Amino acid sequence: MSAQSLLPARWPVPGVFVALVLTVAIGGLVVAVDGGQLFHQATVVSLLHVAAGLGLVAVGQTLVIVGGSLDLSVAYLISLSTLVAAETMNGSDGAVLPAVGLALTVSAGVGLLNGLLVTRFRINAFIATLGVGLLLKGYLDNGYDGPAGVTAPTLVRTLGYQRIGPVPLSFLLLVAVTAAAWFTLARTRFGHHLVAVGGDPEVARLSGVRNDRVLVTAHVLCSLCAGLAGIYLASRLGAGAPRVGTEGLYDLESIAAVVLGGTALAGGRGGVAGTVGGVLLLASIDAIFNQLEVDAFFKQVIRGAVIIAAVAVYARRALRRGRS
Amino acid sequence: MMTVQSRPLPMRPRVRPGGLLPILAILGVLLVLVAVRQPDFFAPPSLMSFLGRSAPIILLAAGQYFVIVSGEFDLSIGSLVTAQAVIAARLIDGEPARTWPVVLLLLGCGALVGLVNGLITTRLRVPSFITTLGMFLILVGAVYYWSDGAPKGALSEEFRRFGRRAVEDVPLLGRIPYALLVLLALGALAVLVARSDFGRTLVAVGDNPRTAELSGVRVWRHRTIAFVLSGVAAAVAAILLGGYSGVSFQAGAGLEFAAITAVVLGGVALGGGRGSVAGAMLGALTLELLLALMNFYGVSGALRSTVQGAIILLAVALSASRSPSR
Amino acid sequence: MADPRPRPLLALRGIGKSFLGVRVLADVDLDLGPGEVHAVVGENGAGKSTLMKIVSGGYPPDEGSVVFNNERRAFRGPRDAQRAGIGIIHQEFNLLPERTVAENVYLGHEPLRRGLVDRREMLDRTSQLLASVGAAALPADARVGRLGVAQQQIVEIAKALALDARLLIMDEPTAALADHEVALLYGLVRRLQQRGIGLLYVSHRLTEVFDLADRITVLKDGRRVTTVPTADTTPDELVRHMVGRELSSYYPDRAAPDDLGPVRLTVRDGGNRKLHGVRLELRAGEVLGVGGLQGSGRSALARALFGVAPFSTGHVTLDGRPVRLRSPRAALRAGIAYVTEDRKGEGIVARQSVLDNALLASRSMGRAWSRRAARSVRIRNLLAAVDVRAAGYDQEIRFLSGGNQQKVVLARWLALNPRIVLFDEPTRGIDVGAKSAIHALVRRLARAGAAVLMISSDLPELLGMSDRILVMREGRIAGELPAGATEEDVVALAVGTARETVA
Amino acid sequence: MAALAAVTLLSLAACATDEPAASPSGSPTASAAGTGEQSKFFVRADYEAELALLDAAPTGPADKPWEQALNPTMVETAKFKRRGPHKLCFSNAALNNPWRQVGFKTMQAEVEAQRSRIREFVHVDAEGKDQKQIADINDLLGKGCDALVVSPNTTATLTPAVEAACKAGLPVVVFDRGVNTSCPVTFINPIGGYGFGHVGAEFVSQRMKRGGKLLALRILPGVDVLETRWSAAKVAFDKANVDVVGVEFTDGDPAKTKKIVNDYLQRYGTIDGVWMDAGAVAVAAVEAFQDAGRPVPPINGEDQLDFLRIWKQAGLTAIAPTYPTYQWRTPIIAALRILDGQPVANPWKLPQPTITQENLDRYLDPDLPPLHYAMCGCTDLPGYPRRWK
Repeated sequence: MSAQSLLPARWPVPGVFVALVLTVAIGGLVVAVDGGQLFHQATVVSLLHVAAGLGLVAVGQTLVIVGGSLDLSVAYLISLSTLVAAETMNGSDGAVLPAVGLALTVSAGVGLLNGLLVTRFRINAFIATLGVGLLLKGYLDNGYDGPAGVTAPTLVRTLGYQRIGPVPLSFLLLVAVTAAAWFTLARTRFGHHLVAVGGDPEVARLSGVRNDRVLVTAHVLCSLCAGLAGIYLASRLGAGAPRVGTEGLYDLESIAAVVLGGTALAGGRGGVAGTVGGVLLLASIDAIFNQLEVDAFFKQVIRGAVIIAAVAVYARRALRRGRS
Repeated sequence: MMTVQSRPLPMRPRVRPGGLLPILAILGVLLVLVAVRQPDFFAPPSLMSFLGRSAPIILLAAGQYFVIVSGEFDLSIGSLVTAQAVIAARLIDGEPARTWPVVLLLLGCGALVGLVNGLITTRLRVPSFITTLGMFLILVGAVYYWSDGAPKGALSEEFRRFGRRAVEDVPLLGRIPYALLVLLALGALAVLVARSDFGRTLVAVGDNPRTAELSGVRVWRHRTIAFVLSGVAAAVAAILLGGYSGVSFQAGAGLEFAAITAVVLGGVALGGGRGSVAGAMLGALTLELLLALMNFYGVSGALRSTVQGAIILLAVALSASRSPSR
Repeated sequence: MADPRPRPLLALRGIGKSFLGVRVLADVDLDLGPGEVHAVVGENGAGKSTLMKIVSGGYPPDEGSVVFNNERRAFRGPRDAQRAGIGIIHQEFNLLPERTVAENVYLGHEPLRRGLVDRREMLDRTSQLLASVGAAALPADARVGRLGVAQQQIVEIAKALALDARLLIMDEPTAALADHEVALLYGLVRRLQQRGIGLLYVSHRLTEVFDLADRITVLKDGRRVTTVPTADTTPDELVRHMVGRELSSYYPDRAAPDDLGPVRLTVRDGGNRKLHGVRLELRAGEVLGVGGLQGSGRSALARALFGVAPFSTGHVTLDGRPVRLRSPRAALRAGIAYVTEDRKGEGIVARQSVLDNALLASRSMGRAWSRRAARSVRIRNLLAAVDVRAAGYDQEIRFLSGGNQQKVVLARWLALNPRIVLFDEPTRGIDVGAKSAIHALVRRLARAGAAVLMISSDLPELLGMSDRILVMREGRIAGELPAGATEEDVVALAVGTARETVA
Repeated sequence: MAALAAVTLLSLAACATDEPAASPSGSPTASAAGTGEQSKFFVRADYEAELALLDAAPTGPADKPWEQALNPTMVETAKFKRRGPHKLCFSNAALNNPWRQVGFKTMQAEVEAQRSRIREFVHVDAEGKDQKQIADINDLLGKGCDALVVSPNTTATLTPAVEAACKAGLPVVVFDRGVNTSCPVTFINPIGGYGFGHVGAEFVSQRMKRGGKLLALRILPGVDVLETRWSAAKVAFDKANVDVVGVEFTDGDPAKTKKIVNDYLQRYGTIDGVWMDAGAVAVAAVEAFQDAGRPVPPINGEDQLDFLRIWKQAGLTAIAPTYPTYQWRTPIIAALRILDGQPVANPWKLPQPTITQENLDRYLDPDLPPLHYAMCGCTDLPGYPRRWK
């Protein structure tokens, strides 16, 4: 697993990769017995596409969660970003750059708003981002009857559908974003400060970290990731879609992926590599159940149980480590 | 606040963080706005029916209060309400005789889900956000799975009475919805529980679990009980809501966020340790009044979430800015 | 007052500060030269911490000026002050348990190379720093959460040193240190002095102040009472300045032989992960002191007796009957109360009222529908009896001074009529005036027939208060000393240079 | 302070809407009746075509509306001819509402009825996610399906995926919602949203008190099927000069519906007509009038049994346009015909019957659950009625 080499050497391999390998192995076996094929190219491509969308959001979500915050507005922001991008492009290849720029700018603006509400106005992140989500929802509901805009054909062809072997371009984008986020956390002052703010805001503040600025930046980065996910979805769908974020449950699923990846919900511990593992795990479960034609509702039950169980395992580990 | 008043304070009157003043002020303004637009809202029959229909969310907020003040979250209540309504319809299937057994069963189910949430959170040390998020997925998935994606059966008229009917011909007030009676009884009970030793120590648990543990509080037990209370509140809300509007998969959708928002509006601190159950219930009432107000003022359906979001952010920001820095 | 040094490193003039209309500092002047150790002493609530926060950029002053390095400064935050060369070591650990030593030491000013954090450089420099404070064995890439308390303190000091500070503020730096570590700190302070670093030293321990400081400033009620060269004053005089009256006797009388009751608690062969073969007897009416170095098992003993980290082996009897103390609740039921060392983390419930804090144990241990009115009256009487000073009993406890918080905690336990009370550093971080009040309360408790076990790092307190002293070392009871023992006796047992006197 | 801000916000928001009651009806624009701006989804040509289809006579067996077609144009399918039994694959947008559940069960029953000809039936549920459905279709292409049936989650966004499927060479049948491409062999759906919205709106506006107040209850904004229904209704209301006092979204939540109706009753004193874009909360709306002790005004619902029952029981003045669930049978039939090389209609427009006072009794099936859709055309299928219970 390439993500593994990204881990700082002193941390153990997050359990999520073990779980991922086991899931894929057992799932592949069961699917094979069932007469199917999990590692069929089409299946793998589909899996990686699903992972790319959720992954981009979840990597951003990791940054705010590591910083001790949370973003529940991402689902609406993703929809908004698809619309901004697709409407600006309106089918013209020439408008790709301005469209991407505008979508990311709008996203950064929403992130800034989230960040300021959390830091300057001292609103709990849960409520603040929920409120911002409602603001965006109102805007989307009021302004859009349905899909709008047309994504530039080049973007659809490349980011939306291009792949190298079984690996879609979008997944490579996710890998690149993940690597950048990992690098940011491990090798920049901002990253060190973010982990510190999440670990103990008071300690960070007294050590001279500008907590507010760090958290606002994290929120902006998270929103940028959501915006990027929106641009990807716009390329995938060929248009802007006002409900794609909420239908995809990107808010809760991204948080689930983050905690599956071993990041502490309270902040201060974790990383993006684990998150990608979490995303792949969720996508694999999806793919396996798809192959077995398991009822979608039953799948949801399993998913809920897996999330709880995984975090329980992490909690046990943390407890043991705390005792040692 | 519910602390027993000690000797009068020599200092200027303080707006205590977590006190009822801010939420009362907001509620007051909304009432004035209603009065300006729709004076007959305050006529007894319409006021009674408004209070009756607000009962479920107020009770959910009361249940959520106990969980939040102890430092946890319950994101599963919305799905629990849906699940309960669907289960009730399928089990009763129009048979009046099954009403009471099913009501008892629902209360039991609510308590059981709360117990599971509580035990996973306290004993397995899974953050409650995750526990109840997982429970949310499990409940929604399970109830859809069990009912093949569409609710089946029907609620009996006896069952629906609690949420839909009223005591008629009451002097002065006209009619009092059963839901309002349930609300008054359980609301009073919630205040009593919050003021009891359990309720007071629960706040201490939310504030500082270590100290509470070392003072002989069984922290895990308190928190688990809080989840059970929330589960039972969800069961009652499901009975009232199912009665009010019949069975549907939408019965509980989004109620967890509504309840948490209401609790926060009511001055309860997320993360625990501060706030009152009365505030939480008033917060829910405010939220319901806001929705009615938007109906009265004809705020466009699509814009409502924006108005709601902005008002919540403003209210919370202003009350947060008043509390002293740590 | 004439300034003895031509160019002070720090000059405070007319500093004033108010919170919510309450004046906490007024017209405070202070000078500090390079290489000088300037101690700031005063009761809790005298304004020391606020003054230190103003110097280190935690708060802006309402009035007055801060001149640092001949430049008038208005710091916008701790970071600003750090950049200017002012470092601060806090009383409580300011470390991230999930991060490495190096990451903690360089938090906020990580060394960069081409804009990125230079991990190697960070580790190297951290190792050098640790070596320079005599802790070369501490690995720079260890996770801080795995370190012991004393090691964490060293990281804390290294963290302040890493700032290249020209002025270092130490707020009760020895509070968590064992005695041999205190000696290490003394050496460090001297070394810093030689480098020309100015030190502001806040401490309640007058011994340290007299050992280290060149000058001493006394604060009282937010005002400066006096600034004197150390050589020109005595501890008694300082205390007089601090409290405004002379304390004739620091400690109440010890128990007379007939005050002692029957044996209340015995432990035989008590052991767990941190304790080995503990054997002790505790009598009604006595104050049993427990001394020893940090980490010698003193707190572990209290925690075992209170069921927080119970004994896994051995036998405990209470009034002759065997008991199993598996949880705090079980201990409380058996009549044991525990005043913890970490008041903020384990003693109080910060955002609840004084009354709620005092009622906490009664509520958790009481029956569901006990008579609340009577209980409330009783608690009020207790709070009055221990002389809690608050704007009202519904005031949030976090706004009270440390001493008053401790009294509320005491009232909480007194309400349960405990038969055994365990005190763990009962007067840490508490001002002199409140200290003697607590001492008096401890003795009163023993007189009333309770058995008291008191852990203290403050040797005069330990010697002054105890009827007997147990000294612990490496999880075992190293020996027992009678009343009237000397500091040397305790230290000798604690570090293992003396033979055990009593089995 | 917060309150002040709340006042400002509310008044601002109120201004942003087209203040319905206050504006005089003399204005020539369409929004005069309080119906707001016309939806982006409104395409006049389609609207007129659908309205014309409402009166068209279908071809095909009279007792099997799911095999009938309106004004069919046949396409050749000889190149898809294959020997059976076949493997059919179905990419489903979602199963998250009773309409889709009833429809899917009907489809499964149809598959069972044709068991001799279908070797395998693969069903993948996209759970309402565009992104997942695109992946699902892509995934199905690798599975050796003989034909692919798609019920798209969203028209515009699923187009590229469906195009990719066409390119893979297998016959594609799209139903319910369409896609913006002509590459599928056929697109099956009933007349559509304009027809639905128009029938309901015309009935209500004719039966309600002249000059009375009408409340429009919609489920969600931004769902294409629902948008077309509303836009046709809007045209009808504007033409009849109906005073539409409110257009509200219910989220399909009966509790919210009752609250809205209640508040509107209070605000306007009476509501003389109710139009709904879907039947999900029709019963809740009726109950709101009953609970307030008011007569239930002319109203439209859908063919869900709970509405039909309350209609019968309370003697409502009502109508139920349908979006028949029997259309779920047709794609299987079409796919098999295509694999036989028989020509099929494209587009395959199915008739869209309306339940009225006259034929109401025919659809009141006492055995089936309240949320069952009566227009399922499933009585002759294997497993009836147990399968739908």
